Amino acid sequence: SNEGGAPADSESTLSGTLDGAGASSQDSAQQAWVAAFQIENPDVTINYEPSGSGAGREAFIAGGVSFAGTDSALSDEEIAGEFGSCVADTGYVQVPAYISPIAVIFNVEGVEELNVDATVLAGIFKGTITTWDDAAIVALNEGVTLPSAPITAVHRSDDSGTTKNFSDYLGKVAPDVWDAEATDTFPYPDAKGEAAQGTSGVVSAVTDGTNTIGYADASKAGDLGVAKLKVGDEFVSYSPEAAAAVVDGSPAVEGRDATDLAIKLDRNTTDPTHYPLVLVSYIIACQEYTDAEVGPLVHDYVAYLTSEAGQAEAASSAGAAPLSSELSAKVATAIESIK
Amino acid sequence: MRPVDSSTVNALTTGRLPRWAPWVLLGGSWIVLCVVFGFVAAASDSEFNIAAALFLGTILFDVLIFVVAYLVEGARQARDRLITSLVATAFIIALLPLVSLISTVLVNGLPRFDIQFFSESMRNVVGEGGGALHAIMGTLLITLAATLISVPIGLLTAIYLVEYGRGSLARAITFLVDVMTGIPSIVAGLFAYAFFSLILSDPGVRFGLGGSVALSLLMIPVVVRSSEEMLKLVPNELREASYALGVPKWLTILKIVIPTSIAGITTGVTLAISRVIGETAPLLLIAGFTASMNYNLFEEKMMSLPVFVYTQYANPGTDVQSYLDRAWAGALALIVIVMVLNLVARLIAKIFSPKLGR
Amino acid sequence: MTTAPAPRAKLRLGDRIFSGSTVTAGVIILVALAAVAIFLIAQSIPALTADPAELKGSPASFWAYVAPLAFGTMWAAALALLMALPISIGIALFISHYAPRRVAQTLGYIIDLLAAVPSVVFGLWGIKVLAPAVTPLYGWLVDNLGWFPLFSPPVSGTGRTVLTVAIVLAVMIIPIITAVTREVFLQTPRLHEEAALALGATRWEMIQMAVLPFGRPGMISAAMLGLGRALGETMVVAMVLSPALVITFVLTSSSNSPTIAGNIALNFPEAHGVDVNVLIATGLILFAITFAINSVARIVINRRKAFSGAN
Amino acid sequence: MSKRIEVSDLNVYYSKFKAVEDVTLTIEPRTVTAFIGPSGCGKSTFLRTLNRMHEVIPGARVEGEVRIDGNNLYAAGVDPVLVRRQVGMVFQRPNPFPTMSIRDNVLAGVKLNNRRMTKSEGDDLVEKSLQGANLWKEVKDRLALPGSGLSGGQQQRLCIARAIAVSPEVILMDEPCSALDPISTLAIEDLIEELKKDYTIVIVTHNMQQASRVSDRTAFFNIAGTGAPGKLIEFDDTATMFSKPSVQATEDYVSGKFG
Amino acid sequence: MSKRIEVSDLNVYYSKFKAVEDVTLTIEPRTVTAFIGPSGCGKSTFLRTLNRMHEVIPGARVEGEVRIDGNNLYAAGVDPVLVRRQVGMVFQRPNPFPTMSIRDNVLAGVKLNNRRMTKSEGDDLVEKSLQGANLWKEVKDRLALPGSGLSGGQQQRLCIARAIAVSPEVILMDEPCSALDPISTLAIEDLIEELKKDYTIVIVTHNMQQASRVSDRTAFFNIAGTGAPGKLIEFDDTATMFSKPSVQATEDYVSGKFG
Ligand SMILES: Nc1ncnc2c1ncn2[C@@H]1O[C@H](COP(=O)(O)OP(=O)(O)OP(=O)(O)O)[C@@H](O)[C@H]1O
Ligand SMILES: Nc1ncnc2c1ncn2[C@@H]1O[C@H](COP(=O)(O)OP(=O)(O)OP(=O)(O)O)[C@@H](O)[C@H]1O
Ligand SMILES: [Mg+2]
Ligand SMILES: [Mg+2]
Ligand SMILES: O=P([O-])([O-])[O-]
Repeated sequence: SNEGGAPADSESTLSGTLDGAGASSQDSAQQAWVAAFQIENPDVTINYEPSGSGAGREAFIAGGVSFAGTDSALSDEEIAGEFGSCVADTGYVQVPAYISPIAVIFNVEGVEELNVDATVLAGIFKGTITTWDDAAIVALNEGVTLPSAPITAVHRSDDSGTTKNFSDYLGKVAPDVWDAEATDTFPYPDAKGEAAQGTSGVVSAVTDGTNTIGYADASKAGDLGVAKLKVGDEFVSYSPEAAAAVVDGSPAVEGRDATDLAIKLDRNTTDPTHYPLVLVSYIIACQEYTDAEVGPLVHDYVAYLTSEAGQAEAASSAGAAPLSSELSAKVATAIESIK
Repeated sequence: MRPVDSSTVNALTTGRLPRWAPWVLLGGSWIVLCVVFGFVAAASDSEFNIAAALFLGTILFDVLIFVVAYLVEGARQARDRLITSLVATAFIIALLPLVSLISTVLVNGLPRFDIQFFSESMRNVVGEGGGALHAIMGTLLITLAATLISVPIGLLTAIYLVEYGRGSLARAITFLVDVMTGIPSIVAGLFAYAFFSLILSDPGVRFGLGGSVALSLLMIPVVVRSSEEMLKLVPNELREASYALGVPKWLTILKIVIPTSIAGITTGVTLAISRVIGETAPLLLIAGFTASMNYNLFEEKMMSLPVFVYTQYANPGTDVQSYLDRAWAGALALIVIVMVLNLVARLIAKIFSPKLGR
Repeated sequence: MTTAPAPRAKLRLGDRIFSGSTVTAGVIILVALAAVAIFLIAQSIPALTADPAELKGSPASFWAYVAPLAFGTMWAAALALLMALPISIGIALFISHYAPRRVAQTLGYIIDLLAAVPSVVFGLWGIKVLAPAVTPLYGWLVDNLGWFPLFSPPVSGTGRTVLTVAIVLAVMIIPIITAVTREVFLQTPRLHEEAALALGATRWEMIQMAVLPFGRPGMISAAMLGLGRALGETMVVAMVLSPALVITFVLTSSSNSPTIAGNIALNFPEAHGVDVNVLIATGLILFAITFAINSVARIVINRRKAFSGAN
Repeated sequence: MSKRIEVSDLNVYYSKFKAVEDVTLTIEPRTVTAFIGPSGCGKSTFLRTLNRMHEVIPGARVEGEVRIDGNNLYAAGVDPVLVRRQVGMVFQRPNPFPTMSIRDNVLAGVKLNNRRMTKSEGDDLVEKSLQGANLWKEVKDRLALPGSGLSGGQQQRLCIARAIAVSPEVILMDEPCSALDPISTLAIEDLIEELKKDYTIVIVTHNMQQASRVSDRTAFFNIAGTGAPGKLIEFDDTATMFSKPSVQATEDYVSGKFG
Repeated sequence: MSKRIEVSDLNVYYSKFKAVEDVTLTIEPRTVTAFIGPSGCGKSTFLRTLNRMHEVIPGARVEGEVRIDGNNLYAAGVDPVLVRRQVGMVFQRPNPFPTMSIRDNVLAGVKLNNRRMTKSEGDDLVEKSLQGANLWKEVKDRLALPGSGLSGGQQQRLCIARAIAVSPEVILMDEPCSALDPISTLAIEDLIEELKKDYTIVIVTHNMQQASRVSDRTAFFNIAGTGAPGKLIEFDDTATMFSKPSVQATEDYVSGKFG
């Protein structure tokens, strides 16, 4: 059986249970990390509950979990308060751990390749562009015959970090059309689009439907057509490198400690090696824990998952874009402060 | 005396369709519609849809039989025949989804319906492999606990209603059991969550017994109702026979009434179990989900089979297909468990039921 | 023969304990329901009193948020009932009065089998099999009957509409309604069936005269039982329906009114803060709707009591 | 109306069990014939074969012939529905349709064939049938109320009114008074006396005094023991049957030596 | 065993409805008393008040006194359970416990009251009771089989065996033969003849011949009409009741003029 059963050659001295909660976007990566980490350290059990970024941050602040995963960095008010699990007046750590490109997937009869830009995407998902042969789309796709069929635009029906980042991107790049704030909930609930539950719901709605388009974590795109996104003057398709590149190229959020690596994503980049429709998910932890046994566990676990091996694991099992070596080094320094 | 030669016309006969007529008509309608669909399919290059052909053929038959019977047998008999065929049509309509569902589950579920599926949990499994042992154990434990809560309460309440209950308390309980039957399962889950998060003051409370409590809310009214029916079926003569022997009421209930109705009660309980064992929503809220084994109902999240199916479908990793395969295998396992429970119920009813009559 | 002493009553401890425990069990049910109501209400109050701006999606008010949910819940359930009821009554009659006894039993088992299928499995089936299968049909309906308000365009490209959900719900409640109606049909007093037949009624006329009137209260409660299940069904709706926060009767479009139960399942996992209270409050409203519908049914049944078969 | 019934060599079976064996008898028009005999001897079973009502019971079947004015009830192509319109039946326990008003109960059978009956035709028929069943005076003010609100005896007369409303030619009655009190019983007995003018009546009764009061001819059935088939032992004028029956068992039975 | 029963001024009510009015009679030990009368006149109702079995029916209650050897059954503090152990009852339809074997059925009254007895004591009691009910020979080889496998008459005798196994002093029987065929009826009648040596027996019957065959004394009940209470009309030696009753209604009833 796969339960327990320490490999005889394990040298690990770590033991104990570690609870985390937060972003569901990280869930498959966390599963892979937890599995790998538990195999290395058989006496350790890690539970990561994908209860959502907001719930994760809340639980961390209340001291319910030892670390949290979140798609949105801690806000200034949250930083100003106390963290339940941390020794009073000690700092916290916030590092990017999971970078994932969001793919725009489509299933249109007779169309193999599709180019879009933020304005067109915003129009489609807001419901102002309703047919495939709309002039705005045709203009971006020379030489492609687009059907005059109605567009079925599929968005998430549940709350999700994917939606928030998608919405954030459109709001920053095409603010004229996309006039909504970025939230986990799809902002135009009465649009004519189609709603589906979870990434898998979106993918299967796009796959099984006709003349559909949707957005989903790139790793789940499968055999579906993936649209190229206009960045600068070129159309780029998503790739882990391009996703990592935009993160690298983005400035840090101002006024934060050295252990807080929150990033202000540069959605408006014009560099064609960047893919700005990307989701960055962070890990939040304490620098010093009131329960002294937890510190080393968190340290080792977070160190592992941001290490090269951990990022490779996430790339293969969750389709994530690995942190660049530059960013990795900063992260490693920040993590050293966890005791 | 031998009256009237039987060759003279019998005044009691009417026009009557021969026995084979309906069957021939039905077959004929099916063939005609299949041919029509065949032509349409050939002409428009689309797929030949046998289900639709048979369905429309049945409808054609319903019309034909009415017309033919009207002409031969008269209006009343025609109406009788029409209803007969409509009623049979209803049955066929209900069968279509069942067949489709069972075949889909079998086709998709069998690839992973293997030993590994029943001997491993999902701990440390990413992508292929793994199994649902933790979910099966969780389902069994949670359901067992729910049964242990519901059966005593439900059965005793039923006894109260049938044997003791008079007046306003009985009426109130009957009414509330009615209300309880209508509790949506998600509301039961919400209640369990609200209740335990308040008394344990833990906003993220998730544990197996909470799931059992939620399921009990759904199970109790079913147990009360079915036991009540079964207790009512015990003939009063048996109670009277027992009273007339100078046996006190409680012994009469324990030793005559319950043994006589035990088969029905057990069947009812088993059916109540199969009613709740497939519940997903309340367990999602209060029992949570996990990849690891957990034998402790009192703490930590506990996986259950329906939640397993749901999460495998809803949160797949990169290797989507192996998650889907596990979801379907879980669905198949769930159906098998419920079917086995149903069969057990029938068997119990057969074995325990008192041998009445000769 | 000596005169036996007058038999004196003992305090029968067994009787006391036994009847006491049955009463206790009944009272536990009372308490449990009271607890359900109290906890749901207590947890709902923050949602009702919160500033609407704090609520997710900033609706005009809590009630503006709930209205489409409540509508969608009833609409989907009503559609399901509309489809399931005639079919169930047909099947029940088939089993009770048409099929030969041996065959009827097997048929009963087969229908019961449907009841044994858990709702997640129906959800999977609905999304993977039914929705793709009905998509062309919806296209045809909207192309040809688009003038009819229920089928007004645009058509859903994926088949995940309220009609699909209602079909799955109908399939799910057919066995429930069938089981109850079959029982009441079987209980029609032979006395009344024979009275009809002896007057020279055909089988259908006998059913009209004796079986259906006798079974009417039973049919109503069966329908309510089925409706209750359809109102509260969660997973199928969450998995299959494409919801939008609107009120619409259209059967074939991508925008469908959400249902309360489905909405809770979709949003509860990531809900925190007052959003949890909002969801619990919608759950309370679902409970109230189910309760109201059941009560109406009970009143209908009671009003016809003088003419029912109960005497 | 009213017809001759000729039964020849009739056997009745419940699946494999032979309940009634080899009955041959002829019932004349406009007579009252009583069937008597101990419990389980097949009186009800036999009675039901006279209008094919036994077919309602799964597994029940007959061998032999029953002719009503020469027409064999069991010939091929005979419609049992038509048979039952000509041969009405009244049961042991009064069974008015509980969901119908008194008026609708009376018209229940008639409406089957003649859906478009005018209100006044209906009124006439209701009055005539209820008069015929001696019930008109008691219920004429509450025709719209449910039939189940009447007393047992009134309900039974309502059932008789319902049966005669379809103008049958024969009326079969299976212990019509056994669930009624003495007063109601008398009312029914009086009614039978009157109905006899128009109908052929066959009545099963446990009560030998009742048989001797109401019937012209009496048939005595008996069984050898549990599991044995019932047989027709003797069939004769009622007066003869009760004064000097030709078979010893009949004498023992009517004099109360057993049963 | 066997006791004198004295009933004085007894009224029985079902809720508000007075079913039996003002009955006063005395039943001597070791006699067979028959209750006769038309349907609904309250025979069963009255019989049940003799061992408080009417209390099982919701709303049923009595006014008046029933004394068994001087002890009033309805005095304050009397335990009905103890009354019923002294006054046994046999019902219209045989009702052996379907879940129990023949042996367990006989011992039911003893065992259900948690009285401990050894296997051999049990065997003795089973044999004695079944002998007493004239059933031993027929069932001694299948004591372990379910009681419901017996014929109706055997079942009824099993019920009698079950009743006498708890050694009551009075046995009440409510139409014990009405569901049985003539052969079984004879067997029960013979049995009553024997039981009379040890027990006081009260039997309700519809069958006047049966009353005259088995009973020493006969009570005739009658009712004025539906809704009126039943009354005791006459109570006398059976021979007198059937030859020269002092009340006209009795004569009418026993001679079959009504009922
Ligand atoms: N539905 C049935 N299935 C099988 N056997 C039956 C059925 N109805 C009656 N019998 C059997 O047929 C025989 C005759 O029964 P029937 O009811 O005709 O007697 P009866 O003379 O009318 O008796 P009673 O006076 O009690 O009404 C009995 O042995 C009875 O057990
Ligand atoms: N449980 C009851 N509730 C109300 N009324 C009852 C009940 N049982 C009997 N009665 C009424 O009491 C009266 C006497 O009934 P009872 O059964 O004692 O008559 P009976 O002489 O035994 O008749 P039968 O010969 O038919 O058995 C009847 O009017 C009857 O309707
Ligand atoms: Mg009979
Ligand atoms: Mg009685
Ligand atoms: O991974 P999600 O946050 O989009 O569910």
